[in-house]
Amino acid sequence: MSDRVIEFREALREAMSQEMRRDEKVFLLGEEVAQYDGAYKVSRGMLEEFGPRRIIDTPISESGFAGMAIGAAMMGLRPIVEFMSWSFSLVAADPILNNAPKMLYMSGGQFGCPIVFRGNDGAGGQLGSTHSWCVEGMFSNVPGLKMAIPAFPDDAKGLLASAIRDDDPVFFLESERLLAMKGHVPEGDHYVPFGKALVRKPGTDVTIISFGRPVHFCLEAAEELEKEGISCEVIDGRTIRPLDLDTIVASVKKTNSCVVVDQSWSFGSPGSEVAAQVHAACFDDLDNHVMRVHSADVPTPYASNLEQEYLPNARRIAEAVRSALYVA
Amino acid sequence: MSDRVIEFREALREAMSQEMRRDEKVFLLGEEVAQYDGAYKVSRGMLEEFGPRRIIDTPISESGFAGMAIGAAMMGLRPIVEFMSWSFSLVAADPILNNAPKMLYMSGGQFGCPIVFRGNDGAGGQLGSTHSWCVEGMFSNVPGLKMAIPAFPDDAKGLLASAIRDDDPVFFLESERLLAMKGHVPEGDHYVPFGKALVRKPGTDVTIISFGRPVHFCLEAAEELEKEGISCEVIDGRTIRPLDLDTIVASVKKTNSCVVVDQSWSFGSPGSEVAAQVHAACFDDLDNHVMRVHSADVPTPYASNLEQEYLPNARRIAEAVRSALYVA
Amino acid sequence: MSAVTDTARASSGGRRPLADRTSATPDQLGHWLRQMLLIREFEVRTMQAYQDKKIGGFCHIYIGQEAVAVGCTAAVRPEDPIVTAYRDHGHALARGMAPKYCMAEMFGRIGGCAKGKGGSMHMFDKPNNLFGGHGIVGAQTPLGTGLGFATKYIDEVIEGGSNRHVTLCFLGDGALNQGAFYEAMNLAGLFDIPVIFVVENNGYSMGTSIDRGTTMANRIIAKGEGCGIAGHELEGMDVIDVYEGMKAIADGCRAESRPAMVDIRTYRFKGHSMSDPRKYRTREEEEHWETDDPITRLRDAMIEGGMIDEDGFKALNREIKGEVRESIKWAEASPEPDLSELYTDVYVERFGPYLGTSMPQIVTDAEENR
Amino acid sequence: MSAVTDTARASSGGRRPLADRTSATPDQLGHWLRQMLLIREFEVRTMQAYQDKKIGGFCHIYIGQEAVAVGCTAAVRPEDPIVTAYRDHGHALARGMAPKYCMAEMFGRIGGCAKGKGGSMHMFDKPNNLFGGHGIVGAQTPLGTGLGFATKYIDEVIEGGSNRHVTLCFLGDGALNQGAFYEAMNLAGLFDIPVIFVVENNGYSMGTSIDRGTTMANRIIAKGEGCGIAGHELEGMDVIDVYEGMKAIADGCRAESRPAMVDIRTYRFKGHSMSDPRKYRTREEEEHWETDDPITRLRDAMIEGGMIDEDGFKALNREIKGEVRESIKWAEASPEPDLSELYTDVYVERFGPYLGTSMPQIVTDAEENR
Ligand SMILES: Cc1ncc(C[n+]2csc(CCOP(=O)(O)OP(=O)(O)O)c2C)c(N)n1
Ligand SMILES: Cc1ncc(C[n+]2csc(CCOP(=O)(O)OP(=O)(O)O)c2C)c(N)n1
Ligand SMILES: [Mg+2]
Ligand SMILES: [Mg+2]
Repeated sequence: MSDRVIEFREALREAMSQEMRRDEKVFLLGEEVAQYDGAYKVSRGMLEEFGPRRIIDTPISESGFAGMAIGAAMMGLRPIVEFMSWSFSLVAADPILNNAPKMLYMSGGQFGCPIVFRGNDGAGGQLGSTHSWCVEGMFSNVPGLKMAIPAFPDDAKGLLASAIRDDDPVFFLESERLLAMKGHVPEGDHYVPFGKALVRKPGTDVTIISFGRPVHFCLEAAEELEKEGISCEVIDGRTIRPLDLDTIVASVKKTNSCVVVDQSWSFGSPGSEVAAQVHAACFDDLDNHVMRVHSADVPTPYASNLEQEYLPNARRIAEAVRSALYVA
Repeated sequence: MSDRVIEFREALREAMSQEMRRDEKVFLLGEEVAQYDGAYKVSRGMLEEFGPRRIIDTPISESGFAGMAIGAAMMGLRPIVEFMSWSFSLVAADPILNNAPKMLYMSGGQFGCPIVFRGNDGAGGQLGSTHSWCVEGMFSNVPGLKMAIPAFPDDAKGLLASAIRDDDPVFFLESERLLAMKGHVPEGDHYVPFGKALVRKPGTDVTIISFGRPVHFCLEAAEELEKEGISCEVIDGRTIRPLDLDTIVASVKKTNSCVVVDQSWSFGSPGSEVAAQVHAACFDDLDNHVMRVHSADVPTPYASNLEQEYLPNARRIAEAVRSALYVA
Repeated sequence: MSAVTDTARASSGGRRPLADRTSATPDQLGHWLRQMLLIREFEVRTMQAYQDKKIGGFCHIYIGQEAVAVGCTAAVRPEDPIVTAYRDHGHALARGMAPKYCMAEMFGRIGGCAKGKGGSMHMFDKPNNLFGGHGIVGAQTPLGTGLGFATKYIDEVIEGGSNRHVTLCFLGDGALNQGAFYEAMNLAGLFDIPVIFVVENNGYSMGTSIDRGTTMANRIIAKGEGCGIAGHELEGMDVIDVYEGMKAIADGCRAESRPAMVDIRTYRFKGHSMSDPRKYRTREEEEHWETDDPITRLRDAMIEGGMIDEDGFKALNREIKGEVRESIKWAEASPEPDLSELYTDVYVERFGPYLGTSMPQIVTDAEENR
Repeated sequence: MSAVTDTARASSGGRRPLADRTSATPDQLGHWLRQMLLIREFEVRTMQAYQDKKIGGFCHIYIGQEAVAVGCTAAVRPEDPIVTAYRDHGHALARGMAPKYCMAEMFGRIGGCAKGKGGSMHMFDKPNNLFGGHGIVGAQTPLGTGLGFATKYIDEVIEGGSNRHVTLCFLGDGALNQGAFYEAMNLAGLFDIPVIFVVENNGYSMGTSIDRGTTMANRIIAKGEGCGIAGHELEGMDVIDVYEGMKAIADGCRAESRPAMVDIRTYRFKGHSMSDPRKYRTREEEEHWETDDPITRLRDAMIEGGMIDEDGFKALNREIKGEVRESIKWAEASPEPDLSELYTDVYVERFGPYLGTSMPQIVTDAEENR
């Protein structure tokens, strides 16, 4: 592991800059990405290095600029589209869901869409109902797209670099709550392949699988549970599409119990998918049904106490684990 | 049961007309609903009865007129918004998902949204990738909305009438493939409550649960399987939100096996939700894991043979049932 | 189709006596001064509370734009609907929301206008016909068309009379670039909907100056004209200009049941949100606008007109400071919402884990006072 | 900003000799006549095949509008990108797609331009720079802006030269009301993108006449003006008018690297789609337009100009009929896609059930011919 420590946002920036240096076809566009250095400073300094032709400030026209980028991708360019927040991508739902992931299919293989859509996803900063979307709850349903959701800075860099080099459209979900997190990140080329989950903490009693920011809640809960003598294996899914079922199943066959933690709403979510697939693959191995921890099935509240309760926090994860293990 | 037989589309019309006669606050808007009598003739004759102030032709501005209707609902009116196809609702994703289902919450109970969005949903007419959305695959994830999906003309009327009288926003999913289907439909007031599934065919060996058009594929498969000596209980979910888990669980506790058939893509869908919930509620009752039949996990193809293979057809359902019952 | 009202602008810098400039009574002027001072003081204390971490999330300060909300609101009737974006404290207060409900909302307390569920960006006030506070840029514009549609429908279809309402739909200059706004305008133009799209043109959307994000930046009413909607331009730093300009426009829209678009030139004195270092504009530009303070303008005019004196102004200021202090106390004293509130207001109907809905204090208080 | 080009319109009804009206060579004129005849015959046979249930889904016939696709395509270079909506057979043929690929696509066969996966609404032709065929109304307009963006980026940023391309983005009059179109125009105006929004204004979106759905129906270029985009109006029933008008506009956009909006007045002689009884318009109106047939117009002018005679025209017609008949035979002979094709072209990469991608015959044939 590299001993250089940088922030999550710097890791993202490194991936973009590295790929932009490598390939002139890559460019970045979005609201405030250039002169303002990015609303969350992910693209700080990139305007200076790459100039305004490749780091492009757009108006507040998500549908327009997402569609524009898709058109450019059809011509072989490789745009990175920053949504200040994935919550704002709903106004661009048609181009990102009806065009990008289907263009290759509809054109019979003629026009692909090598494009990355990235931005903040998920609740957690008291931003209220409209600004706290976990779009994986909806968008992971759609074939033709890939979806990555890093929880650590090294993956932020490695997955984003892979996303930019990928020939298929990638939905890249960051968390504003993690941008300032620091971690060891390799300098130079660093690519993390899609569809490979990572065991973040080995354990023997229960498998906890999660994606993105809640991986940290899981590790927190695992630490707590360790004190109670419960050994948790925590798996960081890293990509939702493709989903690395193999790693999950291998773990569940060992632990015989499973908790899935997903920050999206429960109904028809990545969490329900993992639960359904684990049940199918491990029907004879499970000592209990798969437990699920999600955000509460309500619009995201603003009030701090409500929001904390709303999130799939460590307390609720620990409760789910205990109940999976029949521990009163 | 009434012995009057009418078409599915007439049943829909009856529900709307009945409620419009009852309540002046109800009105219908959408593309081609007035002068053209509706692209699929659901609203035929309604312009004549209710006049252009209440049956309103809109331009092709789904985001605009959906948002407009939501504003009107905030004022206490009760709009029915027809999307010619739910596939076109993606351009209106923001108002229908970020406003309607959250307004009550964000306003702390002050402004509800008594509104119905309705239109054709699902593939099946060789309409290709952009026009064949099963939006339940994505939209059922969102709390604050209700979702109904009738499979028979009587439910079309009864559920739609209930939807219009409901104080919460209802996503009402019709199927163009069913509009000409005929069935017994009660005259006069007829309300089908939300959250009550119906056993369409009793059986003892396996529970098949589905929603909307594929209920018919399930009945078809059940008939086939009957010949092989397999007795299927077919449940028509009728509403996806709320989901009537009780009826499903009661059946599975009896049959000890379950197949869920969902026309949406598999990943994070109503189908995965039902599977996950049935596993949780019937862990000790199931002889096998819940089997799932979905549309193939690819964009909808145009070619007839590919599309038939793509759909959750009776053949694929029968195969799933056999495999649920360990019948080679 | 377009009619640029330049009267207000021409007069705004002028030194004409108040009586020549407006038909407003001294009471009205005094009320506006009071409201603008209230908003200003409220926002100053909001910024402090945000710094003290008593307020979370995104928070957008209205300082500098007070004349717009106050002048526009004064130009319509209390029963006329208003809807706006996320920079909404000023509209809430100008519409008559008691500051305590507004402050408590930002504090995330049960006494807030939305029981603490909405926060700074989502101010709703049913008794005062304020339909939010909306966080998604441009999303409020089809809603505005819908509110206008509804008043017209109620007036004409249900009550069988003629149109009696006009809706104010506020938006920022950044929202000009959202397709939703264009669709909202086309529908309003097509259906003769009495809604006024009031662009609070403060020249920036976050760090993007209007000309960097918006075509026809110098004549944005061309966008309305593309939808057959009459456009007007007003200066926004003088509440009298805003009121007089808007009064004429609103009366016209009400009478003709037609939409309008108004470009009101204003400036936000503070950053976009609480975290904005404002590097994208010069200190000179800020100072230029700060000398044009809407409160100073009205105060000076009223002093000149003999309607208030320095002492009276100070007393008013003190009174308002006290009022805002009280609102903070009230907000702090209001409890956090009970955790069961997580499951109320999701559905009107009670089912499953959902507990139905109950009205916030702002509504119950208003009903009691009636 | 706006510049209405009325020259073409004034001349269109005229009887001026061909040489005065156009710089096009007899060869060019002959080519256009051939293309329009091909589209016409192709569409007639398409309707038959649809009635015979050999074609499924939605099917939109281009008859009546041939001069638009042919004239516009002739006004740009083969390397200039084109994108359009779902009424796209005419554009595909005008761009040079062999009718057999187009027909086979609608038959749902592997030989179709998209291997039968796209259907009537989704004609793609990479060798001929046709970027679809898009079914969602208005969705192609941001794509059009993006194609223009890309050519400019490639020309200027990657190759370090100056802009050499112009993109044609076709849309129907109904698409004028989609927010996506407005955003696409604003972006094009803002970023100086060389894209021309060609409105094929046939007066109806399904059963809705333009004035019932669109504000400023008599001067839709006002919408472009709202985004600082120069507008032009052209008559669309004479290919020479279209060509001459579009040539000047396209040359201008290419040279200045600027967008434009063109309102081309045309008419669809058939229903909206195959299932439309056309009750919303009168037989008189239809007849009025049918007398303005673009094919008759050019044929007559060429006969008058001595470039073709009745016999020559008949021979041409026969030749084309044969060609279309061949295309149908070819399409029928082409097999249905193998069921494994369900899982190709979902991802470029091969993983899980996905089988990667392979090029359709239209591309491989083109590469062989190169
Ligand atoms: C659809 C959408 N995109 C982006 C944002 C993020 N955002 C919030 S405010 C803002 C700037 C808006 O500027 P303007 O409309 O001029 O209003 P002002 O802040 O000046 O009052 C942006 C980009 C959002 N809320 N919604
Ligand atoms: C977003 C969306 N809404 C509705 C439709 C259904 N629809 C298909 S074509 C059409 C009419 C479009 O008319 P116009 O743009 O004038 O094109 P024309 O058919 O005249 O060529 C409609 C409403 C759609 N495809 N996409
Ligand atoms: Mg602004
Ligand atoms: Mg048209």
